Amino acid sequence: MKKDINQLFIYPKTWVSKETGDITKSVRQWANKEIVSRRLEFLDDLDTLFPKVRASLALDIGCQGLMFPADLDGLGLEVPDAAPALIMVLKEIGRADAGIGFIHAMEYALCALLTTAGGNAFSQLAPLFCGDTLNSAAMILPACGRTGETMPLFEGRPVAAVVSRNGAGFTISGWGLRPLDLGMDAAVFAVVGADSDGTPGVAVVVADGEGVTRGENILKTGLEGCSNANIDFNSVPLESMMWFEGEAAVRHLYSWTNLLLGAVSVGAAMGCMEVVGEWAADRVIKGGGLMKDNPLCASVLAEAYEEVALSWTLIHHLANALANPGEWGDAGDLMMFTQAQMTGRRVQSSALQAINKMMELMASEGYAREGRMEKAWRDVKTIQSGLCGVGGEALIRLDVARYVFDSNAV
Amino acid sequence: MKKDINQLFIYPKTWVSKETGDITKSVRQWANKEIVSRRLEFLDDLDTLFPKVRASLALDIGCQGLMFPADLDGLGLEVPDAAPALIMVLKEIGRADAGIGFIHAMEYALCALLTTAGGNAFSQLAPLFCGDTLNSAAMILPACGRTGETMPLFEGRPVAAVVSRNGAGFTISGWGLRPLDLGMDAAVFAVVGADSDGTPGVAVVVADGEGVTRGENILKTGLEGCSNANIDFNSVPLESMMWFEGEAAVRHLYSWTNLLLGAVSVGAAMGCMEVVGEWAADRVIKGGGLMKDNPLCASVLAEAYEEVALSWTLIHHLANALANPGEWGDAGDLMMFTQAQMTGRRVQSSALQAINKMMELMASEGYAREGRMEKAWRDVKTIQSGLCGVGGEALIRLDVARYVFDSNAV
Amino acid sequence: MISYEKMSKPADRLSPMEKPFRQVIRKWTEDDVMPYRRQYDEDWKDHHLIEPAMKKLCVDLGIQTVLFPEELGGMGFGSSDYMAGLMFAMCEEMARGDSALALANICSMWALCTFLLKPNINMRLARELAPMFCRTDKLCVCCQAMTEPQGGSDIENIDLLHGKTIRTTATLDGNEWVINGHKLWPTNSGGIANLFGVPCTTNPGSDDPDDFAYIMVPAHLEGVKQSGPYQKAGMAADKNGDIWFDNVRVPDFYRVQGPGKDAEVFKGIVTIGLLGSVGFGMGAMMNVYEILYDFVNTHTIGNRPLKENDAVAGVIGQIAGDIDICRILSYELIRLIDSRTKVGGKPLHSEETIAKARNIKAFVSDVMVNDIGKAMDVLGGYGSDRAMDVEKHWRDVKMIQLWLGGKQLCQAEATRYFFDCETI
Amino acid sequence: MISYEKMSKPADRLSPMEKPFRQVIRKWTEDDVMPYRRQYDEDWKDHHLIEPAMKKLCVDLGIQTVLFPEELGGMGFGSSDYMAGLMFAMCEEMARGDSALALANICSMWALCTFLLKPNINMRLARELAPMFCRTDKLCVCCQAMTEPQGGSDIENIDLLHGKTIRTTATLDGNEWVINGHKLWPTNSGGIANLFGVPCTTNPGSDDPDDFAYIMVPAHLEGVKQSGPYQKAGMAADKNGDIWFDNVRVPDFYRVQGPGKDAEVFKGIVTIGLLGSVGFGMGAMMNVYEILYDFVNTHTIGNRPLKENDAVAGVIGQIAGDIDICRILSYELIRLIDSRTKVGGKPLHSEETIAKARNIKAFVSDVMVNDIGKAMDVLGGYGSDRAMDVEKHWRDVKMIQLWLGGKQLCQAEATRYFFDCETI
Repeated sequence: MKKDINQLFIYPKTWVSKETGDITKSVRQWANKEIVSRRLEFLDDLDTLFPKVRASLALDIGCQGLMFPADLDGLGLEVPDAAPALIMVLKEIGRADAGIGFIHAMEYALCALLTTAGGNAFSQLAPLFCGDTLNSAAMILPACGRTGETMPLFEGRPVAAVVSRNGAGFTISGWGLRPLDLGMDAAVFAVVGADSDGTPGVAVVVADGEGVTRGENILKTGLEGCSNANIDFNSVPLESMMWFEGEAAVRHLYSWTNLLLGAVSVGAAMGCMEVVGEWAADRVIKGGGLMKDNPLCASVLAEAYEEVALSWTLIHHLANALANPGEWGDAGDLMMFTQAQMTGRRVQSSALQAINKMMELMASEGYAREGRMEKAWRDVKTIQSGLCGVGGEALIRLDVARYVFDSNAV
Repeated sequence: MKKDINQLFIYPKTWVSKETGDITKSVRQWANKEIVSRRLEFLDDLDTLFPKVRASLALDIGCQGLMFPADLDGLGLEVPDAAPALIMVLKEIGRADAGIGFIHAMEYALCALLTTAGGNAFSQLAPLFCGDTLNSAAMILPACGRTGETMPLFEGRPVAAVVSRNGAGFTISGWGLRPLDLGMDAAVFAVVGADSDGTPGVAVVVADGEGVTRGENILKTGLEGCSNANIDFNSVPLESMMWFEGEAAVRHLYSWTNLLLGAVSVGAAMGCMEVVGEWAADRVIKGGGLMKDNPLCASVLAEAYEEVALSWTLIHHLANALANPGEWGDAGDLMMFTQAQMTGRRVQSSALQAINKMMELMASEGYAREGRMEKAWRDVKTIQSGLCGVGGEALIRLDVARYVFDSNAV
Repeated sequence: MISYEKMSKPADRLSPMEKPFRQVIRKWTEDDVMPYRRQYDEDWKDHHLIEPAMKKLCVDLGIQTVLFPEELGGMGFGSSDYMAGLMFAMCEEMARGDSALALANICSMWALCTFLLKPNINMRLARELAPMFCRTDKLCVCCQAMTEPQGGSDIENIDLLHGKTIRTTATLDGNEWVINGHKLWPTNSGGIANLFGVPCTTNPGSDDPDDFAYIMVPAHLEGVKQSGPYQKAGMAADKNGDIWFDNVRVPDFYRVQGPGKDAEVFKGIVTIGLLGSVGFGMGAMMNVYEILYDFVNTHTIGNRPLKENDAVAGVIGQIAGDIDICRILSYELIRLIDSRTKVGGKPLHSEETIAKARNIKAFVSDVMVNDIGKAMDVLGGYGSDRAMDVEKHWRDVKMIQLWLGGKQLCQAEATRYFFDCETI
Repeated sequence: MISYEKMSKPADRLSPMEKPFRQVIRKWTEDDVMPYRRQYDEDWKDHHLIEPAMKKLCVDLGIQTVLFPEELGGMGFGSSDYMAGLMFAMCEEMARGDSALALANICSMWALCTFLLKPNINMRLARELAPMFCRTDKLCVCCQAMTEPQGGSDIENIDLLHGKTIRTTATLDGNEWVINGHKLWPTNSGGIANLFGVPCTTNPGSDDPDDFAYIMVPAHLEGVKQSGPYQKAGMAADKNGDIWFDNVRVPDFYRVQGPGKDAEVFKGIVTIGLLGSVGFGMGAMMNVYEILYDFVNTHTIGNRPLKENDAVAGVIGQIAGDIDICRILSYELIRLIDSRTKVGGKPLHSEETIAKARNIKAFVSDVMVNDIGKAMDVLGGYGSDRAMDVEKHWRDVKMIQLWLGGKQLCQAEATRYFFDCETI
């Protein structure tokens, strides 16, 4: 493409600080150097290159530990203020590789939750994320039950992990729990569980101790480089500060996850746009004339761009709202949860839709590894369907209807 | 609905000034008092009530002449800064009646153009808009040619009006020109024409003189209260300052029109949301249980809300970009024209989609006048299809592709 | 080739009568409807223009007799193997001109389907009511008075609710039924009906199908009251209003089939209503396609005909393609209905037939609403101009999408069948 | 009832052989494909698992012979009135297990359609090539080598470009054709083909249909070179690679029909390719429906089965309803093809047949991509789990949507027919 992709998507420039600009720039340089400029090489040798490339982002630039306080050797980005910065960073990572983007989004969503508990929680996890080894966090959200069972619910969604009081702390138990991804890799789990009253909350479980069992490697659609597995927790002890009690904590986790994964998927779609832009400027069709100059193909390109551009706007908008809890509420409030669920669903769906359209223009190249597009398609689908949760988009609609129309539908 | 509709759609509160809040509030009071609280009465006696209700908004509150300088007896809102204020006002009007909203949007888009020419242009038109009579402006955009003709083009769209130099000024000619609406009513026309080189620009024609002929009243889908007619200009003289030369002027007109009509249609959709919200909270279905509590109906409500909410976000975002031309460019620049076309299309289409969904829930009541929804549906469709221009949404896609992908497709 | 003849018409499913029959209706549409239809919107209350067109079709061309057996002066469609195909052809041809007028004409036959379609022909009732329709020079308008104020589409949702919510009652008093209740919104109400078909209950609150009754009620009887018509977004030729039955007495054999069977034929005529809906939508789409064909051939963008711009071509090609797909689905729906008494066929009230008919109707409805909307867009500022005749179809087909329980009920009935749901 | 038997199957259009034939294929799918399919993704390069399944079907069950005349040891489908119906049934049943494997099997017959389908059966060539397929215990894989590096889907767009952009050449030298050129991406390339069908030109740059040639080229000949397979997002059982023809010589009668006629049969097999595409998509959708049926019956949200939540029910009902609509359209496409030699039928290469087939294929493609995506969503985090067998179909059907010129060419061909375009 002739135009710089960074000049094609508008957003309120006042929302992006100088510091954000700087870190965004260094992530973009990493992306261009390590992946975008040699994407085929990256894809052909993913097993080797993924951890290597990831390390240079996470450890050298410091994107792992980005949100840990500076005195714990993190980069000290604090939420909610840093929301606009986080989406810029994740967009850049997602543009390079949605798998690496996903890993960071999981960590940042966990950190956003830790913020609500104050400094001690960060101290506990800093050795994992602010050292010189790669580590990741996984998230276990409510999923589904089996016919006949009765389970505690979060907004209609069955919660399978059980948290019980145990002296000054708690224990958590649950079997066959399915993380969004990273179940095999993660050092820490953010787990939606329910207490003995059936009230949901979020438990942050460090996976180094006894009682945590990982199942077999799960083969899946996308997010290569991340390995997933079912998790069993067998009365794993949990310090008091690591149990974030109440539905607001769960909503908080969902709100930030929607924001952060939204930025990753939009970034992935932007990466595809560069690929298809090149293709359309080079490919001759209908016996003469470039693809980009054919009105039908051009209008498909425009449709794809529109989905990406509008998604990016929505993500900025949500980031700004989360960054200013005084305006419409905090990430744990029902209003912001509703907005985040709605925006998150829309953005994932639009990003996927955009990539689908771009693939149509690439034809078989859209489908072949060498076309440099199909991985983003699989990655975004994996993120999108996982984020829906069992029941699919319908459940998110019901979240919205309950808040906006005072519906009692579950 | 239990919740206040004004608390359900988030936007950055810092974008809305105290003054904007005040005028928005008085428009909302007008809307509630004159239309929303007695909508059936308004609909049943539209011919009588439309001009009356319109006058209380336009003349008593001063929404006619809103953008004229204070020293000409206007309220002095200046663009581009006032963009966020204009959308708040038009949303409130649109919520009450999209026809009245349309009339004001047409005037404001004209005023935005006049701003680029400085004060004298306003002086000329102030007697029409800042006095105590109702007046309106119509807009004639490029449409289509007949097979075999060759015509000047604006971004591929045939321009039928011809502007010729005549001494110090110009004359404009054109036959059978079709305004978006208001052809029968308008005191002033903003007409896209082409000069002798075929370069498009915008002529502002005061329709009081010789050479302006209005055709028969055109029966149409919506926007009752506005009367349309084809227009002939037979060498109508045009002062120099009323010819806005060059494509940038045309783009400027499109950009603002997209913004302003977008706010009207979003407002109309919000009005429908209140209606369907009431309906769903009252209607018993499936032999028991309220419609709002049925998950399928609730998810349709949520879909409708989502379309409206995201549209409102997009309109705010566009308003902010237009209000800050230093960030991404001015309304006449290609970048902003592209964004405005894209956003305008999306917002109209989403607003219509939302109303369509809401009608589905209302069943026959959605279709009957007494259901208080079908007028907004017809109004928004009239605005939406008119704004597409001949060729439909495909042409707007091509605008986008030309800018973003350097496509040469027309 | 006339453009709309390009649409699919599966040769293996056409009655030999279909072509000549279509031609008769087509002539009426082109001569008696199209030249006047732009004025219908203003004629919604009085039907000065609409009633003569209806009379010409129903009486002069004899269309009000089609379902009655030949021996009673009818055309015998009720026992034809091609009933659905011919009814569909009629709906489509008429709706090409005006779907509301098509609706008024067809709905006049709708209630009659409860006792004039094989295998459920009730000859005694046919003989009783035939003189109103056959061998007469008077227009006879019939109205299926289904919906009730409180229930919305509950009454169509008979598989789930079994008529439990119906409030219109029928009480047997000697050899007469006494009817009481309030119905609203049916086509051909608003003051013009001569005969009503009335779904009601012999035991309010019961969900026993035996308690569901379907009774024919002549409009001139004492205790029948009709309101004037409502104003709507379109469909001016279709009058809708309220009907009140206040101790109206009819002979006992005016109940069309009897306990149990009434509920079945009622479910069955919902299927017929879905066929009609699809036919009206098809007619509207065919006409939109013709108009669009002409417009994109004669108007330009970028100084080339609209149809030669690849991007516009993509949109109009999709519209035409969608119409063709709906045409194909229509003939499958016809097959479902016309095979009802054949080996392998299912009765009109079978769960499978209803689910599939619902599904096709919902699909066609969504397509027509979307695609006619897109066709308006291709016409830009001319799209909303009544003189182009596209926007009227856009207004009309929305009504088709909404009636008979709308999209949500269609989805529910399809889901119930395909996933064996119990509470949906 | 097995859930997928609920989908429409128009009784009036079924061959008496269809049911037993489906049963044979179904058994193969359930025994030889479904238990192994989760491992296919890793088998993309070697086909350790895939080739034995292919061999069992093609050789042991004799499927590689189906098109050949019975006197040559084939099953004679090429001259059957139900060819399309049976081919479709085969595609669907196989693709229920794995659409790539279905593709590999079916594509092996695709090129043969240029000379084995009535009314264009070339007996001399049939006799010549039959021994590779019939009365043998060897798997014979055939490959239609269509696409060229520069042109993308231009070659399928033969109505607009008339083969003008084809660069693979055939030069007659005595009684032999000498073939030179480079093809890429076809199914059954990547090293496994025994025989190629090669569209080429006898006069590069010409748009005279007489200069278009379709020539069968055995893979073992000197000058034929195949690359290894590409890696793709799915469809592992389908190998795609490059093929180079470097002065390859074949007897002159390996040209399937001759000048003019070659272009016609080539256009005709595009129609067959569209039928196959629809069949693969249908098979994938049928399987997704089965899996979804089970999932929503056994899993809960809000402590009720998913299927009993009205909002989820709306989504899954729409998915099932869409599948039923695609099934109906499939049988119309079958009718179009199987009536090609009947009164009122059109040849496979007619503008109408191609446009309508394109339209149906484009529609079904969009539905399958969207709806299988939605089915994944209903499974939430389990949707992307290979063990659920839904995501593989999601990956596979995208490919079906993209091939044969993708959606844009489908739209263009439909528009050209419906609006009589000249440059589209």
